[in-house]
Amino acid sequence: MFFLNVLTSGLLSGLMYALVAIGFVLIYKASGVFNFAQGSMVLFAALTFVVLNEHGLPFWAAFPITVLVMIVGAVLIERLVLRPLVNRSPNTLFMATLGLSFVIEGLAQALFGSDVHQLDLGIDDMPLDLWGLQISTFDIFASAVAVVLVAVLAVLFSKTRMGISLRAVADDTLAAQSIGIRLPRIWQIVWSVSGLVALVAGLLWGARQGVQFSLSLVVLKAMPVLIIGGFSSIPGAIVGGLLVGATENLADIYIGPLVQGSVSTWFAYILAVAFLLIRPSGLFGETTIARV
Amino acid sequence: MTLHKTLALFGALLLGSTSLSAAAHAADHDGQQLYPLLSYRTGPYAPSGIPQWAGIRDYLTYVNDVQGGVDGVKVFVQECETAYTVERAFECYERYKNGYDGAPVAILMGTSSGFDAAASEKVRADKIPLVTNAGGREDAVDGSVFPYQFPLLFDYWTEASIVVDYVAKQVGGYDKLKGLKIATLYHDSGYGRDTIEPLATLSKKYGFEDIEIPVPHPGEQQQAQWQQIKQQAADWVFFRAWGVMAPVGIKTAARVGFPADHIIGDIWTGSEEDVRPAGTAAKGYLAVSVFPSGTDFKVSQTLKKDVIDAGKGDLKDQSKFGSVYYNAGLVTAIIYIEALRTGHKQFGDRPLTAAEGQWALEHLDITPQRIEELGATGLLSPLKVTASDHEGSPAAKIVQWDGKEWHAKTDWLNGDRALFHDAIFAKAAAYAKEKSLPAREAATN
Amino acid sequence: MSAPILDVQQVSLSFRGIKALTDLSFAVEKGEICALIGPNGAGKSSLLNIVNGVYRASSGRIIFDGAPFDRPTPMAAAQRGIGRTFQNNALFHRMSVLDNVLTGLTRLGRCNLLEIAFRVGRHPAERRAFRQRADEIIGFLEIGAYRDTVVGGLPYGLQKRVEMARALVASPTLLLLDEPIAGMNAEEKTELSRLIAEVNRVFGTTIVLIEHDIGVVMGLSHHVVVLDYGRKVGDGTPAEVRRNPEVIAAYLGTRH
Amino acid sequence: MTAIISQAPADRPVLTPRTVLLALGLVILAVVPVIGSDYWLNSLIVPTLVMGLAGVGLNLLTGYAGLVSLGSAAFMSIGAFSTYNLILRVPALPLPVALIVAGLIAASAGVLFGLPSLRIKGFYLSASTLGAQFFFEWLFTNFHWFSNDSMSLTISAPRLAIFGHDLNSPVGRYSLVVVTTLLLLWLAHNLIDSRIGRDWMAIRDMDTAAAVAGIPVGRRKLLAYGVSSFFCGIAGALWAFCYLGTADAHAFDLDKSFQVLFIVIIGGSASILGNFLGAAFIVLTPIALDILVQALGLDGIVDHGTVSNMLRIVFGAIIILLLIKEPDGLASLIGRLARRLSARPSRGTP
Repeated sequence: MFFLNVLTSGLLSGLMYALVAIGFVLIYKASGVFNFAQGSMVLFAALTFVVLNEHGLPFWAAFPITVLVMIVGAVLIERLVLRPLVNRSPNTLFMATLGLSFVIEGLAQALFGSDVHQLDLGIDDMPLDLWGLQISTFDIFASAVAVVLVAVLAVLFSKTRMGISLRAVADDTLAAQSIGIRLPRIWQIVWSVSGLVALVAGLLWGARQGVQFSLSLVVLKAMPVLIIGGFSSIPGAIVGGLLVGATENLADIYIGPLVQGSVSTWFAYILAVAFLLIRPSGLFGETTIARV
Repeated sequence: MTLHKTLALFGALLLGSTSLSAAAHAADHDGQQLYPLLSYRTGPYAPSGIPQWAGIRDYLTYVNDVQGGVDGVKVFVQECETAYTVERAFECYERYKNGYDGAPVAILMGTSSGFDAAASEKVRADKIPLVTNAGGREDAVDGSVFPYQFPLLFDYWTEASIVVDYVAKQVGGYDKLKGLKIATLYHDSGYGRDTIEPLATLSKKYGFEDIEIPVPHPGEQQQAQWQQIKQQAADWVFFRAWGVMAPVGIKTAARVGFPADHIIGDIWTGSEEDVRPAGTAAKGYLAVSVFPSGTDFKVSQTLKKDVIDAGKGDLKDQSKFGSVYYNAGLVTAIIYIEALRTGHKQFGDRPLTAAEGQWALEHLDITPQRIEELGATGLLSPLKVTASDHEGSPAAKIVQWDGKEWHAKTDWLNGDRALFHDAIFAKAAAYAKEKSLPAREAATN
Repeated sequence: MSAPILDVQQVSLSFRGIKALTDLSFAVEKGEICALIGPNGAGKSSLLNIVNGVYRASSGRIIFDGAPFDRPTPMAAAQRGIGRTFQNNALFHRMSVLDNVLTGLTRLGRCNLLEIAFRVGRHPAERRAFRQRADEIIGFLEIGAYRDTVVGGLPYGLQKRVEMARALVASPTLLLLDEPIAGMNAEEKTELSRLIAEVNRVFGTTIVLIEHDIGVVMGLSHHVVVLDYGRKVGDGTPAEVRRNPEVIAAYLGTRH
Repeated sequence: MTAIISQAPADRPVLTPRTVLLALGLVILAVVPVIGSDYWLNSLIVPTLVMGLAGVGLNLLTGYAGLVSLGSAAFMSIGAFSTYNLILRVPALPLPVALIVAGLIAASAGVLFGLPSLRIKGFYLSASTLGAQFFFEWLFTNFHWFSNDSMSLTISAPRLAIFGHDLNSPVGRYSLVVVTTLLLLWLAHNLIDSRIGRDWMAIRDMDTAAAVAGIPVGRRKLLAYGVSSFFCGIAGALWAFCYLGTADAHAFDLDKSFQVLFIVIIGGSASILGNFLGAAFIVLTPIALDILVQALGLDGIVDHGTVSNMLRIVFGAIIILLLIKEPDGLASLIGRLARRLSARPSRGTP
């Protein structure tokens, strides 16, 4: 039973990792950018929301305003950072998002202060005992939100015009452009959507740990998730998240005591490398055949 | 075109600023005492830093503006952002160690344990006394080995014994500890691991079961660890967190059904910033407190009147006035000023040198009467430092969070420092041997 | 008659179920120029890729210089003396012509890391010898004027020569050329065909080349192998192949 | 861009901008300890040089061999902790030997964590070096043996002495850094300018073609990891003992790895000089901004928190701006400047 509880709690935290990873995947798919600033976006979104909330705006007002702010941010990022850096090496783009994370974090703290904010979504975080498994209402709520979010994204990308253009861009950027898809527009949309995902992730994480700077550190948890799942696969992000969450929790409890301490800071990466050796492009990443 | 732009950018930054800094030297701070404030107002630890700097600055403003300086000597604060990194702190240290603009450094008040640990060799070489309030390396209390380090007020070993002492009192005496389970949930770092050894000693002495569980940095997931605590049926939890680990831990404890009033937080796990985000889950939570919160102290009232209400305060968010970290800053500043006063009695009312600052610290004696005069009764415990004992008399209270504020559950507790004396001094001796340090001459009086 | 330098025996290759080569066999004699011809997608490049270990055959084997490959890898092929150029130039774009050519010699290097790092021991001599050899080949292929230019900016025709120089510099016994004169004007074609013949004559290098320009092929090669849909449809001297009805069918577009 | 590649260089003048810069650099390095204050030496020049050296290490891997690493700091920490333990536990070992052995230990760790590069490509490869980053930080924090059971888990400078000369002064440490850096730069230059360097670049530009040309791709990749980590390891030891003086595992955290990567990208990949420009930028810009704010008196007007955060924003913005405006890094900027300067006199005089 203890084992099962550890496993479940791992899976539940894995779902949270997956949420952050999805934001990554969206951006990587559409623009090939390994967006290190995703963590800062989570922080910024959650801070914006919580500060609005503290100023008396109810949830239904604060949420859309925050979304709007994230959209403006996405447009600015596309204009000021992505567009001038088009066609540059992945390393350069990665560095640019690192610089971007400084800007966003500085901005977040300059605008909203460095305080730790309490965020109460009004959902009880007390455990329910389900056949010996301890799961809280909040866990169930968070999982439901994650599932709904993924479902909405899936519909958005398979059924709408915008989603189809996005997939076209992901498959073949040049071909997509040649049939008249405007890349900057797609980027703006994708960064906006991933801003929305960041907000949802930020609210769920923030409700647990308080909205504060360390929210931006979730990016470190998302990295092995991405590597295992593949940078460009949403199902991969989810499966990767669950895998990482479960194994690192188990490793901490069962391997940790053998080596004098917790191992989860690096365990996920070693796991990721092991996975890569078997599948060099992640679990769900596309394999490419070298053509010469 | 681009060439010019980029060059201008780069050049202006590097050359411009250095030349400007040279020009700034025209301003004169002769006859003042330099207080280099190695702050961190950005990054993950900013929430714990900002109120501290305000506490320090407000008290120094009070001393300068209302009291006309320390015995007439004004304190000149130069702040330097370190972003909580050791290397930025080093640069700040190097920039100000020899004084600035005519104002010398007498005492350096440390601000982050990373820097304090790393600066050990530097301050020895530069002969600058470094004070680390409640959190330096334990073996530095041996002033014969660490003449320039002053881990004042408190240490984690004493903390461990205070926690055990408090638990013993709750269960009805030390003899009742046998068979009890005390789990320590610690931040997996040098700071967190520091209590492993003293707890092992205490466990051996009193017969309670010592369960040690690490949480990896930053500690935003603790479900597994708390489930482990539940599974092993721990009676008490000594919670040694840092940053985000604190609220997450308190919430998770509630989730697994561990009572908050059986969790005793470490001194860095007992601020408003630690419990507020945990909401109702934190009600009843206990913590070890070296820097009691509150605004009722006489000195706080004075500051409120003469500094805050006069618009000279450093706090942007007034609700932080009287918080744990604000008062920690206040205590830091009070100790600093008292050390300067001690030095002035010996050397005259003028800016002190680092050597004089070191002498002053080794003769610092803040008696209960003096504390009363300062209006800091209850805020500061009596402190007497000597050349061989660089810590003074460690003391802390146990406080409880009622959902809105902290309430003291006990008066100052001193713990069982004697129990660890030999182990700590043996460590200092081992260090002296490794570094082949010459034995220090007996303190000159 | 001596044993063939290259003996392709019943080689098949398939990608995800699609057959690229089926049961292909032919032999190349030492010292000859052998042309592989056939329509696009006939499997010619795939065959070269198998010969020098970029792909691994699904079945069948390659005997080179009297022995098969234990583990067919590009490295093993290069070590045994197989040089290669690619259809869409595979040069190192950010390096100079000389550096590109020098990479071809790397496997002949004998000095160790320390000798290189400290410029001692055998290193200075080896360095000089390599430069000299590279300059020889660069001179032979008449690209000396561009010796220190970064190849990424050179015109296509010159890049082809640089690639050939890189393949030739380590004196391979077998040289595989994938469409060496494609995309050139008539004058360039003549020039390069002359150089290829020259390489074959002067160095005695056996050459297997893929080419679409039948005129050039017939003039240049001693031996022609015709592929269509992964199968061999003709094999013989240029004159023989020219008379082969199956070849004519494949080339005139009369599909069977 | 086309300007750089399409013109074949003419016959070489005796005084190329490069040799002038080199000579100038050497003169500056020799003069600095005489005129510079301890603050300049300890807090500005030494960290710039050491970070530049770490940049060279990563550049060999990323700029030349085209392989990704996000764990340079891990290899720096291995160098630092190895040097400390070697000198502590093998007292007979002279400092230079200890540094070299520490470099070799870092190199073997580099090779180990480079093994996945034989199979994994592109950004996925960052997983293994990121793993190294977190693994070693954990290892050196959790196993007290590495810090000789020090209470604070720190390692502090061993006796810095070479052949009886005590180097434990600002000038001494500076000299040690300068001499080590120059020696390693010479080695780096030799490697780059040899068949090994060419092989790396060939692998970077097109690894399939490199294999066909007869380059042992796998071995060269591992060698790149090894050499890179060797450089990083020695840089780490210098960072810990010539700059910080005392260090713990957290002095080599992920941020430090990112800094090294910044240095390579901002300085210019596949450029040796660029690393030092990049390092100067990374080390000096935050300090310069800080001093600038103080000198302008902004410190008292705006509240301190806002100033610190603004500086963070400005620093991030400068990084993005540099990436946009200088695609080839600061090295190419200096190159252009040098060309412009050397072109000027010939235009002026008939």
